[in-house]
Amino acid sequence: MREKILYSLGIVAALFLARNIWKMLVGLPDEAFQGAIFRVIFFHVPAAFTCFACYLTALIASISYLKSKNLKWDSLSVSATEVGLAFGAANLVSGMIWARIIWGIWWTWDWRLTSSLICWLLYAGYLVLRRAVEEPTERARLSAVMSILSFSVVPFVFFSIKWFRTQHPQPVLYGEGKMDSAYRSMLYINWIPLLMIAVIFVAVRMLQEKRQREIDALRRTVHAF
Amino acid sequence: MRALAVEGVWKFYGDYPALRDIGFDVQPGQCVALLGRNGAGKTTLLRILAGLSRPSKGAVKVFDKDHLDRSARSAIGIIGHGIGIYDELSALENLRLFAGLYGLQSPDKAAHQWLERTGLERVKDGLVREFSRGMRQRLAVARAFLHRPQLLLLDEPFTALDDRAIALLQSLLKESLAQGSTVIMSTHQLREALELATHVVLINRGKLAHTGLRTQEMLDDPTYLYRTYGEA
Amino acid sequence: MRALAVEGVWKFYGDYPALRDIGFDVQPGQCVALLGRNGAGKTTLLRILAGLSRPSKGAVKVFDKDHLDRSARSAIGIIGHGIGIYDELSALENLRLFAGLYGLQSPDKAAHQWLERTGLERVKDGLVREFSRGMRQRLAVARAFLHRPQLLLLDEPFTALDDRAIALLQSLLKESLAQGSTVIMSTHQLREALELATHVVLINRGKLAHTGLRTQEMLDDPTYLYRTYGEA
Amino acid sequence: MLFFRQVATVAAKDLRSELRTKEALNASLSFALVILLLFSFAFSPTSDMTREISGGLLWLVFAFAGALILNRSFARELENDCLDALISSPVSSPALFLGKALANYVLLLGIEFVCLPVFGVFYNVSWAQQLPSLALVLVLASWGVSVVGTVFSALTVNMRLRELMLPMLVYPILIPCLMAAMQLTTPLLAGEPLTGDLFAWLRLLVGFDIIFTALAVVLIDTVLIG
Amino acid sequence: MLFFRQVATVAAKDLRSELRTKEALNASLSFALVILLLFSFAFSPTSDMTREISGGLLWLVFAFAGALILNRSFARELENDCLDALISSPVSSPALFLGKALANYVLLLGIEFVCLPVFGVFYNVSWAQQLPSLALVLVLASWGVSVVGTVFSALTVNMRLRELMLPMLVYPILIPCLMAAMQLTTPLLAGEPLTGDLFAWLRLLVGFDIIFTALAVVLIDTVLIG
Ligand code: HEM
Ligand SMILES: Nc1ncnc2c1ncn2[C@@H]1O[C@H](COP(=O)(O)OP(=O)(O)OP(=O)(O)O)[C@@H](O)[C@H]1O
Ligand SMILES: Nc1ncnc2c1ncn2[C@@H]1O[C@H](COP(=O)(O)OP(=O)(O)OP(=O)(O)O)[C@@H](O)[C@H]1O
Ligand SMILES: [Mg+2]
Ligand SMILES: [Mg+2]
Repeated sequence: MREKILYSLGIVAALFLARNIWKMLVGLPDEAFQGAIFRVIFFHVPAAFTCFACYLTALIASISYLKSKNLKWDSLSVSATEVGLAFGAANLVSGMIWARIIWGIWWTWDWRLTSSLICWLLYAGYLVLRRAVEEPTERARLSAVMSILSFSVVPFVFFSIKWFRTQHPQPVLYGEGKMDSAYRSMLYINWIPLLMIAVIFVAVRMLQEKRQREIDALRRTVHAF
Repeated sequence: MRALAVEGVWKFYGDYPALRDIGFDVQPGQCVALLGRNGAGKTTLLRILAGLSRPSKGAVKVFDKDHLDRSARSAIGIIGHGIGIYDELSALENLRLFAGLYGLQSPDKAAHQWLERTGLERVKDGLVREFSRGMRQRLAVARAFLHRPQLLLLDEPFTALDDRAIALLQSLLKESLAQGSTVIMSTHQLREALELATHVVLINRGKLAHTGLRTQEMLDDPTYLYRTYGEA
Repeated sequence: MRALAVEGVWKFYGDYPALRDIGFDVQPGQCVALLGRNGAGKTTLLRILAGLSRPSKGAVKVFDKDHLDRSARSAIGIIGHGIGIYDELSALENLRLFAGLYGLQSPDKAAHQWLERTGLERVKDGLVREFSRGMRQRLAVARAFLHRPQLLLLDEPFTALDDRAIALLQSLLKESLAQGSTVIMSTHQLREALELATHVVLINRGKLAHTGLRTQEMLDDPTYLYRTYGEA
Repeated sequence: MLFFRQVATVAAKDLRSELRTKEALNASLSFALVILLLFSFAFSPTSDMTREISGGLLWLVFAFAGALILNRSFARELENDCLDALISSPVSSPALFLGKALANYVLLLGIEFVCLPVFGVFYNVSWAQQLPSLALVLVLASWGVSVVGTVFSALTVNMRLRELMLPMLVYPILIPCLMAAMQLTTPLLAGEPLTGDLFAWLRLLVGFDIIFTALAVVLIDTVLIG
Repeated sequence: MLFFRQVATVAAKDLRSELRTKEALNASLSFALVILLLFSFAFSPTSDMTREISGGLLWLVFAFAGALILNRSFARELENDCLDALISSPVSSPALFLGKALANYVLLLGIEFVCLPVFGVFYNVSWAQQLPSLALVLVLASWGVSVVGTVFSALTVNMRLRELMLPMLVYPILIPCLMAAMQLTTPLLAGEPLTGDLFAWLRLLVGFDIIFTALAVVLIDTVLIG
């Protein structure tokens, strides 16, 4: 039942995304300065926001785990972090492609870019840390702490363009950057399917985690004399 | 007042329950032998009692206070697998350190007193690193008894000790039992443990299998317990 | 041919002689209990016999070959404090690895055979990390017996094992003794050791204090040995 | 009151056992020298370039050498199960943590004050021109490093790959702190005073210290008692 | 023949247990990324400067990340006293050593081949212009690092400050090797072919490899059997 709902949601999200892409390619004109590549922004920015949303979810789940000691929160935390990493990677890669075309280089040690990368590495570290702890409860506890500590970098990513002079465009959504309203609404609208996809992934990963726990418990009983 | 009250304690490692609804009381002055086969959950239980680990469910009360409470902790003395003593400090420094941490009135006096009682007075300024195994074990005992704990938790204290070291430990334990302390010890060396114990708690795969007085039958044949209350 | 010949072995840690002129012979088929108080030098001696450490003076011969010789090593099986098994590999992979290192003709067959004999056949593909203590101990035994060693060296094999695990180990040892292997084991659990032993070697602060047959007196009262040959 | 006495006792114990053997201290000092050397090979710095990167270089060395000290901090307690003895005593986890962080802090500062003159000699930098400001930066940034490092030392102490985990996890979190320290140190080493722009970095350092000290004190109990 | 089979068995075991968990691999990869990041802050490389120091930067990263792998090499055997089981088996010490060195070598090369493209992207270096020569340098220098690192891993495995001792001892010895690798890598990354002067460095690398492999094989028995 749950799987069916997830799959149908997935189909809806995919259709929505297809519609958006169609609109983007056909409905919207090229941007004046950057040309066709500008359309990357419709993925670049929503991916970043989705990624932050995932990290926030992981933070909340981690705190909840420490409060309730219920391993469900732990699975939510890993799942959200993994999906967040995927969207973080999407943001980084789309940004890099964009940078290659607009700036002519793949990467520059600009604060926004760098802090995004740090953040990505930290959460990747979270996953590495999880592998180093055998026992599930201890793993959940320690990685919850790690998740809480990691989140402290997220505001840094967010505000880095405010605090430092950067090459990265200024935020258009809340800051000094400017953007045509047609582009802007496209940005928002494209965020919806991405967020849906993230939610579906998280749900699927949580199911997997649950199965994995069940399998582990079974295997333990087999392996215990 | 009960020295120790274990109330419906569960401990999960992941989904695997290492302790399942353990509950028993210990009155002051009792000496409890905590028995069970490999992997029964003895160490897990003792670590919870010592406040080194939190139960997943249930509560542990030490002299009617929560076991993680500061005053409960000052009433507890532990000897685990490791000796809990710093190799780079001298015997005296080690004891003074723990006396300080336990907030004793006169750390120095307590330290010297226990050095004397364990026969380490003459090497008190020697670094622990240079001590032999027997001396280290004595120091561990001194550390555990230093603050006159009312509840002693010992995890396999006789393991890998020779006859003399066992005799020393047994005599110290007897003495502090006589002074009204409570002792809980896990072990596989049934003979040594049962000689001392007044009560027995048997755990079987995380479940309480038997709790009661130590009887003569057990002394005569240590495997009696496993045969009667354990699994085939 | 002697299974083992220890000739005037000394071992110094710095200036401290942990072993002083130890010398004794062991004939094939004997089961020797290596006894001594804490710090007597049992582990030091066993490590030298196993080729893990070189004597400072003296020589050790295993079946008339130097103990560091390759063919001497293939004749030896050891069980130390650790199990000597890799946590990240499966039970089968572990045994196959050691079978390979020992140059057995058919590593796979030997591995399977010993998995079966120790009752681990059904979990052969499980990672050792997930095994319980009893199962790990079995695997360690399988590893040590895999290449049919003629000389088994065991350092405190009964420590921290429960009654069932001890029984298993004892039965395996008995069997391999019956097949003509030689066993040398150190232990503080005199009762378990003396039941099995045919001979006794007692070390006292690095010096050989007694070597000879195990007698009935020792069985009746394990402390007899220390009282008779040990120091006050 | 008791709390601070306990903090002091723990810190004194750590410092005493470290100063008795001086093992970690010696090792990380010589490690620091070795990487100073490695860097000078790797970048064969001209005086111009050195001027530009001196702060970065110095803090990299501190970060690498510091990780070794921090790694030891809780690992030191494992040897004889001393950590169990400490936790089962009536010392609260925050007191234990702050004591250890304090000891690490002192050791770290010690290493830094030895490395500075050496660095000055190797790279021909007259580092003492702005000593008070430089000291301020060292004091603030080292506290950040100690606090974060000590938390992670506690977090990783029972892990299988402790010595690998600590640096991997700790450096990314430290980057804001190290970055600020680098940015501040470079001009200070060049003899320029602290001015306008640099105060922003100083604020970042202070903020970092406060936030992570608070987070650490809140979380440490969870980390230590499973 | 038996010798080589044993070497292969030992190497296969190490690789298998590492690849099963990928712990050390993951950790040292992300550590490599983190220090790439740290360096970029510390030196905020302009494109000119990057060109000059790229070789140095890269080899520093390899050296630091490699130390983590090497540290694990013998430490991995400690967990269940596996080292005793290995040594008491009829495998000769040199075979054991070469097997482990080989496994480390493969892991190290793996890390290097992942780091290179990342480095290229981050520092905007087109590194693939002289691929065969670059591969040659990597192959030669990494063998030197593996051999020396594995010896020291064995030497320090039973020390109290293992994780501290290894880097402290190993880097100074590795300096000739790293130096040569750096000097060779910088021009190769810039797209210049190997010419006259550089062959001297290449010879140094080969000499280093041969000498230390020989020394290691001769000395390892003493190191392992006390
Ligand atoms: C690898 C490189 C890049 C990374 C990691 C990156 C990261 C981010 C992140 C995290 C955000 C969303 C957060 C926020 O809006 O505050 C963002 C937004 C944005 N990025 Fe990037 N970016 C990269 C490259 C680029 C490039 C090359 C461009 C264009 C030349 C660009 C243009 C934008 C724009 C216009 C926004 C929207 C800002 C807003 O509306 O708030 N980014 N980027
Ligand atoms: N850190 C851990 N992670 C996972 N499982 C654990 C952990 N510690 C203990 N267990 C499991 O909990 C159970 C109880 O273990 P415990 O160590 O308490 O047994 P014990 O009675 O002390 O055994 P022994 O007599 O062998 O010391 C065992 O099945 C063990 O595998
Ligand atoms: N690595 C070492 N460095 C210095 N001294 C050592 C070392 N190993 C052992 N010793 C010393 O050598 C002597 C013999 O130690 P050994 O471990 O062999 O005793 P043992 O008979 O096995 O004792 P136990 O019954 O406690 O295991 C002891 O005095 C010990 O302190
Ligand atoms: Mg136990
Ligand atoms: Mg011994």
